[in-house]
Amino acid sequence: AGKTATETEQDTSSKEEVSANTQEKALTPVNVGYLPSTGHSLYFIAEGEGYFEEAGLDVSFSLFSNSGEGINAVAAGQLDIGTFGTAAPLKFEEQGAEFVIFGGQMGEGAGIVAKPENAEGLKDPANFEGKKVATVSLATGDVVWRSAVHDAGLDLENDLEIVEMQSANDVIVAVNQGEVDAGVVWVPYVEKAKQEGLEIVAYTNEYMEDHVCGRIIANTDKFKEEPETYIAFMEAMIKAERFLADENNKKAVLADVVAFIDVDKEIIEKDLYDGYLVQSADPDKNAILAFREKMVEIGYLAEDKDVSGIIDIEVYKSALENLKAENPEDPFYQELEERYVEKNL
Amino acid sequence: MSTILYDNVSVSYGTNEKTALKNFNLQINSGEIISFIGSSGCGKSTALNVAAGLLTPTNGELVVDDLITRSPGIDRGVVFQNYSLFPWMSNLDNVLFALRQRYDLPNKTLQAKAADLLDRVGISGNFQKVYPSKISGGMQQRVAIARMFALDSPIFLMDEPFAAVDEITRKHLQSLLLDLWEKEENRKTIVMVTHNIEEAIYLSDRVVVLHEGEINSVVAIPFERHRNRREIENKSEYLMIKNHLLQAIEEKIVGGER
Amino acid sequence: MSTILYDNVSVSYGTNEKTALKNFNLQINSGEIISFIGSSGCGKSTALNVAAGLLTPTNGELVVDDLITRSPGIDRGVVFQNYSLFPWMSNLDNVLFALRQRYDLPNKTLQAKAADLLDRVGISGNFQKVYPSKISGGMQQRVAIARMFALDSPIFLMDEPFAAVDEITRKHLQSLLLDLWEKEENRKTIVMVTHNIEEAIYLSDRVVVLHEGEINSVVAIPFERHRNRREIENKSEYLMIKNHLLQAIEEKIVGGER
Amino acid sequence: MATNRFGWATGFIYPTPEAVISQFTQDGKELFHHLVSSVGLLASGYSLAVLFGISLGTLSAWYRRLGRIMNPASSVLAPIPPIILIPYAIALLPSFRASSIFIIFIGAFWPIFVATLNGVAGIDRRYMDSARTLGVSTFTLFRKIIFPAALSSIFTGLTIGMTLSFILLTSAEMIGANAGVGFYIKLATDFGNYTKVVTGIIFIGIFVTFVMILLRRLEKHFLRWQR
Amino acid sequence: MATNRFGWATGFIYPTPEAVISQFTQDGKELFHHLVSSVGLLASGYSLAVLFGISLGTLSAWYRRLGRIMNPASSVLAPIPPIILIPYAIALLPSFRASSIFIIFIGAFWPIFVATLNGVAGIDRRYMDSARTLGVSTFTLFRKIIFPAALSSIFTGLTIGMTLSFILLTSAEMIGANAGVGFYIKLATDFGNYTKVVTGIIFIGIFVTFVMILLRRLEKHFLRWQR
Ligand SMILES: Nc1ncnc2c1ncn2[C@@H]1O[C@H](COP(=O)(O)OP(=O)(O)OP(=O)(O)O)[C@@H](O)[C@H]1O
Ligand SMILES: Nc1ncnc2c1ncn2[C@@H]1O[C@H](COP(=O)(O)OP(=O)(O)OP(=O)(O)O)[C@@H](O)[C@H]1O
Ligand SMILES: [Mg+2]
Ligand SMILES: [Mg+2]
Repeated sequence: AGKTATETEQDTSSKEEVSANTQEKALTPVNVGYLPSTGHSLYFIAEGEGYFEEAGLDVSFSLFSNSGEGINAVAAGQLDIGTFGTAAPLKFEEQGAEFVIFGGQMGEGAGIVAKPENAEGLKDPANFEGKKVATVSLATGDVVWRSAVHDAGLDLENDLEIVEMQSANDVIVAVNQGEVDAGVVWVPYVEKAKQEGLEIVAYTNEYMEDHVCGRIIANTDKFKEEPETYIAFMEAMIKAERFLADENNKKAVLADVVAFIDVDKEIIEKDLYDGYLVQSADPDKNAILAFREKMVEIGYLAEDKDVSGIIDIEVYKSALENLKAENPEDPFYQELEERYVEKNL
Repeated sequence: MSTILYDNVSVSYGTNEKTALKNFNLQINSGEIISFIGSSGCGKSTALNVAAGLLTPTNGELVVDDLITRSPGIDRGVVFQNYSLFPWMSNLDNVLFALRQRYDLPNKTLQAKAADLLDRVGISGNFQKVYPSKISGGMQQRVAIARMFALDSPIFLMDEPFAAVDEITRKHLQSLLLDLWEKEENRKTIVMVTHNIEEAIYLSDRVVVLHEGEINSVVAIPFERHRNRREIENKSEYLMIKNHLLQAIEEKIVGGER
Repeated sequence: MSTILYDNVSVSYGTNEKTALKNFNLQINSGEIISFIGSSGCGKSTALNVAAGLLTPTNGELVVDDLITRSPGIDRGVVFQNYSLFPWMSNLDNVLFALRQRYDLPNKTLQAKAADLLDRVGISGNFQKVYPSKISGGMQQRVAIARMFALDSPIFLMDEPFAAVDEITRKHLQSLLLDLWEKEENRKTIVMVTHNIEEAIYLSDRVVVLHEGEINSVVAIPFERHRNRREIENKSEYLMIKNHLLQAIEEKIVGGER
Repeated sequence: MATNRFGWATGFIYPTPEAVISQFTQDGKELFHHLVSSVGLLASGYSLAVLFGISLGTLSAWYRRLGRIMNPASSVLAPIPPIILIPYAIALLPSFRASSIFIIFIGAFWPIFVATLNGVAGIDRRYMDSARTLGVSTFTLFRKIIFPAALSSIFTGLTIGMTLSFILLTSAEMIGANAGVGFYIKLATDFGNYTKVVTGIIFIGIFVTFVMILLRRLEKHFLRWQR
Repeated sequence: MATNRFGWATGFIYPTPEAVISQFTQDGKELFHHLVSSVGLLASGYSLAVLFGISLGTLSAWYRRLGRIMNPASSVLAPIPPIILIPYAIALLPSFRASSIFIIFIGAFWPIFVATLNGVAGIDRRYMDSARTLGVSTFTLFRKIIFPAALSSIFTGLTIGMTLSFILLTSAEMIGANAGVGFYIKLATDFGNYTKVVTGIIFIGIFVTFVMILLRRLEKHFLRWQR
């Protein structure tokens, strides 16, 4: 893979460390669950660039297509770590599922699509009144859009018709067939919708700035027992974020991602570099809490309680500190530190 | 006019298997009663099924009324060796089903006709309304006979029609068949398989003895019609014919294999 | 010792239906040959199935060897009216299956025994290896008889065992049965249903005439064993017995309904 | 919450009986409303499946040529997960409702088709011979001989098809629906509310039991000649 | 893109044959790799279903008491969508692989169970009588009489169960798997790559056709006595 000169240097030095380590101690096995989404690219980059191995972890990935199943697997201890959206974990937490949120993966990246002739008229969320909209409930975009409509003063139950679909794909087909006026989809379907001649009414970050999406969750017991494993994990994730941030690494990034989700490279490129998808390892606690409030407002959650207890921001912090200690000069880590303060404290 | 001609018919059931019927030639005239007799497995049912159109000859042709025929038809009523009633229809419905194939009459009329036919073979009352599985073997066989009568075709093909009934009932059914046959102007052509030599002699114009798929001999029965059972049994030819037939069957004992 | 006692047995098939067997009392001694005769539907098969343990009496008891018995057992071999071979086993395997139930011998030995039994009833060569559906009705019946012989139980129960075979084969099978019976020190108890009065007389010690589920009469056959067919047919009692039996059946003609 | 390696950490997926009962009393009315919607869907989809399954199954067993087309076709088409067919259904059918019905239909169709085909192909040829000598018309043959003779096998297909149509209710009712027991269950699953999931399952289970009893009665009635 | 009222508006779900062929040549090797993984899963789940389906079906038909438990149980349990069982499988079974196998198993189990039960219950009593007079042991009775007599119906169940296990492949292989044809298809669905979806479907369809031909051969062999 094409790596920059500095990267390669760093690589070799840390690799030596690792091999020294492995002689004493084998790599720690970690089971990680993910959804088939370009939004989970930090995993793929960290794996592809060998950051997990550097951190002394032997990561095996398991794919899920349903958030609920993944969250259950984490709660049951079959997975150590997983990323399954934001709304679903918050909902499952309310139902009694046990896990810890300790990192971030992606944000934004969803949009409302409609036929070109309808798109313009729907720019204002208030105009959804009397419309029929297809959505997949509990998708991040679904939550953000609903709260936008709610904030615009519409009653979600009576002022418009919301119909449930099984997948983003079905939503596009339904919009295209004119069965519904608009639909809520996410990457890579936003792109797909455009190709099919639909127009983007709005990206969800236009409704809610910097909203979070995939959060990294962990099995509670394991998290408490072996914090060092999780710190190591987050180190790798932060390195991946750094690698992704450098557009020079585009080729390598695409190769890393494609190894996991075999889609058109063009789509990956658009998703990762076109700016409507945020990829950050920061847990972004404040945004999670804000997101949760929205879920309460639109009736997805019953109770406006404080879930700070299951959000861990220390592991991420330790990881960031470790990295910074290794590379005190790196401006990237400094930026992240500032971001951490802003988003979590 | 309802003639049957076996024109050099051969039948073998599989490519490897023995030929069940070999160069079988037989001309059956209209209004004639013919019996097939012979040892078990000699090809009697096979020959009858060819006439019914249920078996297509491997070689040769079946000709019915001067037409080469390879399928069954309403012109030939059949009583099978295993009765073959439809188990999901009551006995009455089995007969009714055949009647409907023949007559386009109101249901009431046909129902009465069916009941009458069953009465005649001794299946009456509640036994008409039950399923075939609820009556004895001999009773089922009688329902099958009634069904054939119901179809009233010009040709009757019967495979051991009276094998499962006692001697008294058997004689009654024989008389019933002959009555029916004699009454009609256009007499039916009847081909039957039987194991009972006396029955063959009493009923038939000619008795065909089969042996390993071939015709061993054809014996014409000289007694005049309207036959009387007692009378012909006392005739001098009777015993001769009977012994001749017995010997013809006996040629090789038991299925022709030992 | 293999006695059968019908102790006031009644059987009705459904609550609404006529009683098929009414207060049936019969003591069958060990080593005796008994025939049931009677008009079609009179209850012969019902009586036999009670003895087999396949029908539980609605009233009364079946007693086999002084034990009240309500289920079938390997002590009673059965030939059914409809043969009831297993269609998924070859003819040989059908017989072999019964042999395995009786003997714990090496496969080779049993195989040879099965082949021999089939040979004896005239099913030989390739016919042993094919499925029952590939042989004629009479041949199937003979396989069923061979299967019962294979089980070699002290009691044989046979429902019209020779009905589907020609007269020659029938006689051969009758002799086979008697040979087997006479040879043994502990003679088998044999109960059979038949429509053939001559057969009943030739084979039986006593003939039981049934009528509408009841015993009409029991006729002892006075001829000494090792019987010769020709000889007994010429005896003066023979015709008397035959006529008596015929009359007993005839009392009501055709199934007892008209 | 007790944690052990058997995964009881996920205690929330095992609701207590009390919770289920209280959920049921709470949602009872709503559930009946959902049921009405589901029954309409099921009835339409299932009866279409019965119609086409039995007739195509019979014809495929009867006309060799059709069988030669249907056999490979069924091998390729039957294993397609109905969920994958959803976008095509939405695109090609005039309404969401029609798509939902189609999903139910396709699920129930294959079992009925296969069972009918096997049933007809396995009819004792003695009945066929018997019928042929009576000179019956093809229509009568199908109606009076083939159909009753294959009925036992057809009922196996009807039972399995019925089960499948219920299984697919959750998928079918996620096509632009906003009512139905499947909708209720699927939404509860997505929301991790297993008390509702179990309540819904038990509710539909009770309903299915009634339908199955009905089907078995029907079977007993039509196959009374077999006993 | 042509738009008409027949719904061809959504062009991306209708890949051209050329696209599918080129996809196939491109992914051929990968698909075979996926197939190997799927076959392992299917074989395990299906053979478990065959084992339990046939034995429980037979026993439920035979022992009335078991039947009285299994009949209502099957009414309530069978219509549960396997997808809803996934969380329970994940929580209770030791590995994702085991959960995947369970999903395949449960899908194939019910048809085999129902068909076996109906088949055994419908056995001609003459065979049973015949067997009973031969004094056979219960084990021999099951193996040599009941099983062959019900085999035609069992094969109906095996065929439908096989179809269902293929249908469930996509669900089963989305439980923490990273290979398999179902995985390939579902992933392609999630990414809206319908050229791949159709390629995968056709690929598995061809495979199913082979398996079905095998099953039919087996059926012909075991039921050769019927013809
Ligand atoms: N399974 C059944 N269900 C109801 N009734 C039956 C059943 N089997 C026989 N019957 C009735 O019981 C009576 C006696 O029948 P059974 O079979 O014993 O007669 P059978 O003497 O053997 O006659 P056949 O000589 O015709 O075989 C008949 O009236 C018959 O209709
Ligand atoms: N379906 C079949 N398949 C193969 N061979 C058969 C079939 N039916 C009959 N055969 C064979 O053809 C020959 C003639 O059989 P067929 O049934 O015509 O005899 P049959 O004279 O009617 O005997 P039975 O008096 O015993 O009924 C026999 O050797 C038999 O084994
Ligand atoms: Mg014959
Ligand atoms: Mg009888």
